[in-house]
Amino acid sequence: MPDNTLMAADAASSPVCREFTVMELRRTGPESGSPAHSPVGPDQSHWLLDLDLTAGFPGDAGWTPGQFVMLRPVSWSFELLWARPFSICMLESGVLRLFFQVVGRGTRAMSALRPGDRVVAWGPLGQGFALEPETSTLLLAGGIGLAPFIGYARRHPQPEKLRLFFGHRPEVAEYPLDLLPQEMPMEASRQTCAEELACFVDDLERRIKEYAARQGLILACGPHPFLRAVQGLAMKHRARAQLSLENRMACGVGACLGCVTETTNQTLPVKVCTQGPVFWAGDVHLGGEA
Amino acid sequence: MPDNTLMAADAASSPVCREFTVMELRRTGPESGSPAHSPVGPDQSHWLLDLDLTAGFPGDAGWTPGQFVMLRPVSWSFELLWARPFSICMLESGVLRLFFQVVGRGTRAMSALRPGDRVVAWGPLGQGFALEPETSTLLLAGGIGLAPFIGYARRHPQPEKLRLFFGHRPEVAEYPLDLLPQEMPMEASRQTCAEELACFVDDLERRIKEYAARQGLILACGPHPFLRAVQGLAMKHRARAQLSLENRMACGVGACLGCVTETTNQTLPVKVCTQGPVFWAGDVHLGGEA
Amino acid sequence: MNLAVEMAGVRLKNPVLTASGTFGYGLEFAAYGDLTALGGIVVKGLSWEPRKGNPMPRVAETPCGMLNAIGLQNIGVHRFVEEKLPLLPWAEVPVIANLYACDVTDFARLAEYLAEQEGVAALEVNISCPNVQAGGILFGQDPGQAARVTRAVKDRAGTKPVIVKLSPNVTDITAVAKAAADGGADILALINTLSGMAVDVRNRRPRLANVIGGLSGPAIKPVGLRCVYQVSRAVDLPIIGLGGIASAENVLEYILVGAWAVQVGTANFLRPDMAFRIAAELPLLLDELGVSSWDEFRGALRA
Amino acid sequence: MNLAVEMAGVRLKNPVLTASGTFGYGLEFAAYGDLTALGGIVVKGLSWEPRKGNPMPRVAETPCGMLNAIGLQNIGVHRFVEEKLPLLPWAEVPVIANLYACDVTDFARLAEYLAEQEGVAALEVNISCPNVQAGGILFGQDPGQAARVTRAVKDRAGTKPVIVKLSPNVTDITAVAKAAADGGADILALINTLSGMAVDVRNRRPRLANVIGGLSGPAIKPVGLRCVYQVSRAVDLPIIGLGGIASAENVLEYILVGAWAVQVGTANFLRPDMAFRIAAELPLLLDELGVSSWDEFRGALRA
Ligand SMILES: Cc1cc2nc3c(=O)[nH]c(=O)nc-3n(C[C@H](O)[C@H](O)[C@H](O)COP(=O)(O)OP(=O)(O)OC[C@H]3O[C@@H](n4cnc5c(N)ncnc54)[C@H](O)[C@@H]3O)c2cc1C
Ligand SMILES: Cc1cc2nc3c(=O)[nH]c(=O)nc-3n(C[C@H](O)[C@H](O)[C@H](O)COP(=O)(O)OP(=O)(O)OC[C@H]3O[C@@H](n4cnc5c(N)ncnc54)[C@H](O)[C@@H]3O)c2cc1C
Ligand SMILES: Cc1cc2nc3c(=O)[nH]c(=O)nc-3n(C[C@H](O)[C@H](O)[C@H](O)COP(=O)(O)O)c2cc1C
Ligand SMILES: Cc1cc2nc3c(=O)[nH]c(=O)nc-3n(C[C@H](O)[C@H](O)[C@H](O)COP(=O)(O)O)c2cc1C
Ligand code: FES
Ligand code: FES
Repeated sequence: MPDNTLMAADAASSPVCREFTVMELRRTGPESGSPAHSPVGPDQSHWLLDLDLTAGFPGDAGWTPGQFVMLRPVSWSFELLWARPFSICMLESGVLRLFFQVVGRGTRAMSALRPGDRVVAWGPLGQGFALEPETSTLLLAGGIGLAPFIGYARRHPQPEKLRLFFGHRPEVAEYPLDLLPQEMPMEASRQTCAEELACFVDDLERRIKEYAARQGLILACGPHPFLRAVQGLAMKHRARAQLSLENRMACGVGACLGCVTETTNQTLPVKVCTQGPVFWAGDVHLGGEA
Repeated sequence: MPDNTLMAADAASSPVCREFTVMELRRTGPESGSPAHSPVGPDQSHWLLDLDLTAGFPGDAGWTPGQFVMLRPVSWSFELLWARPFSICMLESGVLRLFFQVVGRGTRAMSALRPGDRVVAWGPLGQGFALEPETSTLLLAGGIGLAPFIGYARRHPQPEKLRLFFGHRPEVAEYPLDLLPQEMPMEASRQTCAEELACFVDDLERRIKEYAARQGLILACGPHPFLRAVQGLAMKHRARAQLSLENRMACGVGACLGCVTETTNQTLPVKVCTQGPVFWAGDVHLGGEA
Repeated sequence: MNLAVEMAGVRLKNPVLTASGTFGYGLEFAAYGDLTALGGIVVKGLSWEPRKGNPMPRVAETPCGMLNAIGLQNIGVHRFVEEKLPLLPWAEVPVIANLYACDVTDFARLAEYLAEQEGVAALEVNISCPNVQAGGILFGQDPGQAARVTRAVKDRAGTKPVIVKLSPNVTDITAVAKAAADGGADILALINTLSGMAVDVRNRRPRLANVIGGLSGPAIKPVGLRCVYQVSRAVDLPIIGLGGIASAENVLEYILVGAWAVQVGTANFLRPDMAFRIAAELPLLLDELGVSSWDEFRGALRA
Repeated sequence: MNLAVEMAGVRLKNPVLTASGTFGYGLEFAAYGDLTALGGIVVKGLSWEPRKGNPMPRVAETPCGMLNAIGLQNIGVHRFVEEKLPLLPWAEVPVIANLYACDVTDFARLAEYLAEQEGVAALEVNISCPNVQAGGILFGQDPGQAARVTRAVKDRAGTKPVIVKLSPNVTDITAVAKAAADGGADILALINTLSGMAVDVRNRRPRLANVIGGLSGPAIKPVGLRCVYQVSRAVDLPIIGLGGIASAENVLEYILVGAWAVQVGTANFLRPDMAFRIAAELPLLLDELGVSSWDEFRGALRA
């Protein structure tokens, strides 16, 4: 497929770049409810960030779950140079909600945002997940990879066709599972040691095999090793599976070529930010990068 | 005087460097009382910043009015590289109070500090004003140059021996004159145009001449042109006058040699941060730098 | 005031261009602003054949800057001309091609091919690339090589103005600038990135797979300003200044030290509407400062 | 682990030194930490005669960095030896003199005089200075000159190790490094500041009276790391790495790319206890990372 067709497809989702106001920042998990302006929590804390979209972000109609936004608090000035990519978790009634985990300097700084603070954001960006209303669809989420599936499940016309299998290391209370539609069956499984991880991979395989057998759709989002496991199993069982990649991004708009990945069907590396982040499992080479 | 004697004198004031907590940040002037976390006010807003010294800053005994601290909010990380120098306005009962004006990026960022935020500060630094309890002393303050005189007047054993002559461009309500001791006579004069400025300089001359005649002491702090005017008049009338310089400073401790000024009695330029900021008017060359 | 600038026959409606490699092929930014409001668009470096570029990771963040070692991934000059150029509003905004090659012959045929394209307003020669014939030393680090590649491009460029883009990784940038001028350059652009690296002490790996990469962003602005200042006093050619520009004020800093125009690079990543915002803010700032013409302001540093 | 490092006979209890010009004569920082807890102290550049330095302003802040053009104001080597050195705890912490001169003869007599001082552990030669005899080109920008001045110092230095401090403002820093090694250097220190400038568009003035100055601070760390990496692979001498170090992690970055020790420079201005804090944090970080010895970690980049 020539590059410019894809470009045209991007243009269709007509992203915008604007300044938005923070409405609320709320910590999930054991400490949930602690005010946003408390000292930054321990590493790997999880947060829900709500931005006021009344300034005009494309509404519900204009996005696909799996798409993302680039976000950069105005206060970062230049020291943290780049914006950071975050899946659109929810985009409903004038509010853009992101679900993020503190992993480094940027997300730590974000956890200190307060209502009224300004952020620059652009999106919706990239290609979201396939949505086939009538197909049995298995959502495989690893940790913070849950974020796009919240929007996916909420917008799915028949959430009872979905099933979520959720692997996580932090306590389950860190994750806002209450935002998921009641009708969707789900299973959460915590891995804190090597044995539990091995069990989890066995479980994964069983489920992938099952969905492959009945021509279901499998969608996965999570850390790199998780995606590699899903990819391997999906190929083995010839399942129809999509993976959402989390490559490091500087621009988010296809300009820097910093986020690329190798594919099976194109000679040049492709840009994850515009041609992804969602790819069919058979199309993409997952490198060794963590 | 050899350099190391001065160094010994510095050591006597035994400065410390610590992290402190912001207790309160309060805007003075028309908008006074607006909460500290309101969006940053217009340029040149004035603020009182209180730091909690219970972590252990040298107490009242260990400082001289006219000395200063270097202050750097922890949140600055590297983009604003240097700390900024501020006169000690008050240092009483475990609280270090600074009085500052927003003039650039650093002071603007400081005006967004909130209670609980952490700052690094070191001091007390430099040589303060002469204090002669029995001598009639004229305090000449220009604008934010008022800051050190608040502490000076409050610590003076006989404030009735003092007289403050205060020139300012912003409204007088911007300045916390209520912190000055009642016993000290004062006059405030606003300059908003060239004529008023000319009048002000005439007034200055009259007062300097008067204090020169009765062997009084004159202390001045304010913007560079103001100090130049005071210096010129003090020399003309042979008054005993001290000036507090506000040279740009990177380190505040005599290491960078970025803050130097030429003097009449030393061959090498001297460091304003350790040998100043207060100098006798006859000892210092005020360069053309604004 | 009138913001237009004319250099070597290229007319820019304002002096704010975008820098090669930071603005894609231009089209990526069409959603975020009006491309025709820019002074010009310099597209991603083009080689004769498509190039896959370097392995990942290719970018890393550093204090007030970033490192990149993209390795010139690009679709090749032919696909650019066939697929991208027709979609660009080149009749209303000058589109400048950035040429990348590793030997003089390749530079020459790139120039020859691009010289024929109506939509290309000028050729910008990226000489920060290794000369494979000369054992890998960069063209831009040796005055002799810089002159030779400039001459080779200029000879095939027909009526298209030739911009030579200089590397700051040299002992004396004025020597390379003079060599480029002698080679026939019409305009000089500077600076390209500084050579740098970053490492992760936890996994003991370099942050770029290529180990060494190019440093850009606000961190390098002092170096860019110094280079433009030095070159503008040494060489009598119009200069396009760049390196760390992220505001209208930064644009004027470069013009004050002698630049005729500027390019916005890494700052495009801070927000994709950055170049448009800078172009829009520039006239307001000029008004505020009371600048009445470029001729009065350019190089007017009171040093 | 044992933090000590020995290079060319200089024993450091840890690899954290302070950089010349950013730590005064050491005494200025005595109030903020225990000087003897440092790996070493490099004092402000010393010339034969006292020097007044450049006019004001001499320093300017830039994004994540600063510019300086102090112009080597200093009290001269004699007053240093008479007034400062006796007050420094040189028996417990190596005190390194930094030499500044504009011709080879001056370098030689500085070396000869300092070589006799018991309190001086080593001589660091700042070759980022103009050679007046050679028409003003910097010693550090020409391999031949760098070798000559190194040899002149080494010949008079007696038993004192000679550290040559390299400038990054060159096309090929390994060429200058090799020349210094050939000239007899025992240790190399890099990098000195990058040449840069800043201007104020409102008053149209340069932010430094000297117009051009040296860029330092976190902004330049990627350049420093790259230089140390390149030189450590090209020259077989111990290296002291510097440029932008502001944390224990930054120290390890330099050691990972090949440095034996480091100097903390501009970061001393961020808070005067910075070097002490870094020295104190270093063993904790090494523990956390499971590093067992310098020999295992130094240069262990998995590139
Ligand atoms: C399309 C997309 C959607 C995403 N959605 C979400 C989301 O909804 N919620 C969420 O919490 N996170 C999400 N992420 C990941 C998020 O962008 C990163 O966690 C964030 O950029 C880290 O920034 P930082 O400054 O905190 O970390 P840094 O200080 O930049 O890095 C911290 C550590 O994380 C690694 N790292 C940083 N960024 C990435 C990255 N993009 N991929 C892999 N490793 C990285 C670094 O190498 C380092 O080890 C998404 C990423 C992408 C590409
Ligand atoms: C000993 C001393 C005591 C001081 N006490 C006080 C005080 O009590 N209250 C107070 O409000 N201010 C005081 N100042 C001045 C204060 O330090 C500066 O206003 C502050 O550093 C400006 O920082 P900024 O980042 O906001 O401005 P910047 O962005 O750094 O600069 C803004 C503008 O101010 C100029 N500027 C910056 N710093 C200085 C300086 N030190 N001298 C002259 N011009 C400068 C710049 O050139 C620029 O034009 C004092 C300065 C000194 C040296
Ligand atoms: C990701 C990236 C890719 C680049 N690609 C090119 C290129 O293809 N050709 C070129 O001449 N310069 C390229 N550059 C250099 C920029 O055009 C510019 O010279 C440099 O980044 C300095 O400007 P800045 O600080 O504004 O980014 C690239 C820079 C970046 C950050
Ligand atoms: C204010 C200042 C003065 C300096 N003076 C000297 C000097 O006298 N001799 C010298 O060799 N280097 C001098 N340097 C350079 C530093 O020692 C160091 O090489 C450079 O700043 C890079 O390190 P940094 O980024 O950690 O500061 C000076 C640097 C600064 C900022
Ligand atoms: S993030 Fe820049 S091209 Fe994808
Ligand atoms: S501020 Fe550094 S010497 Fe005075």
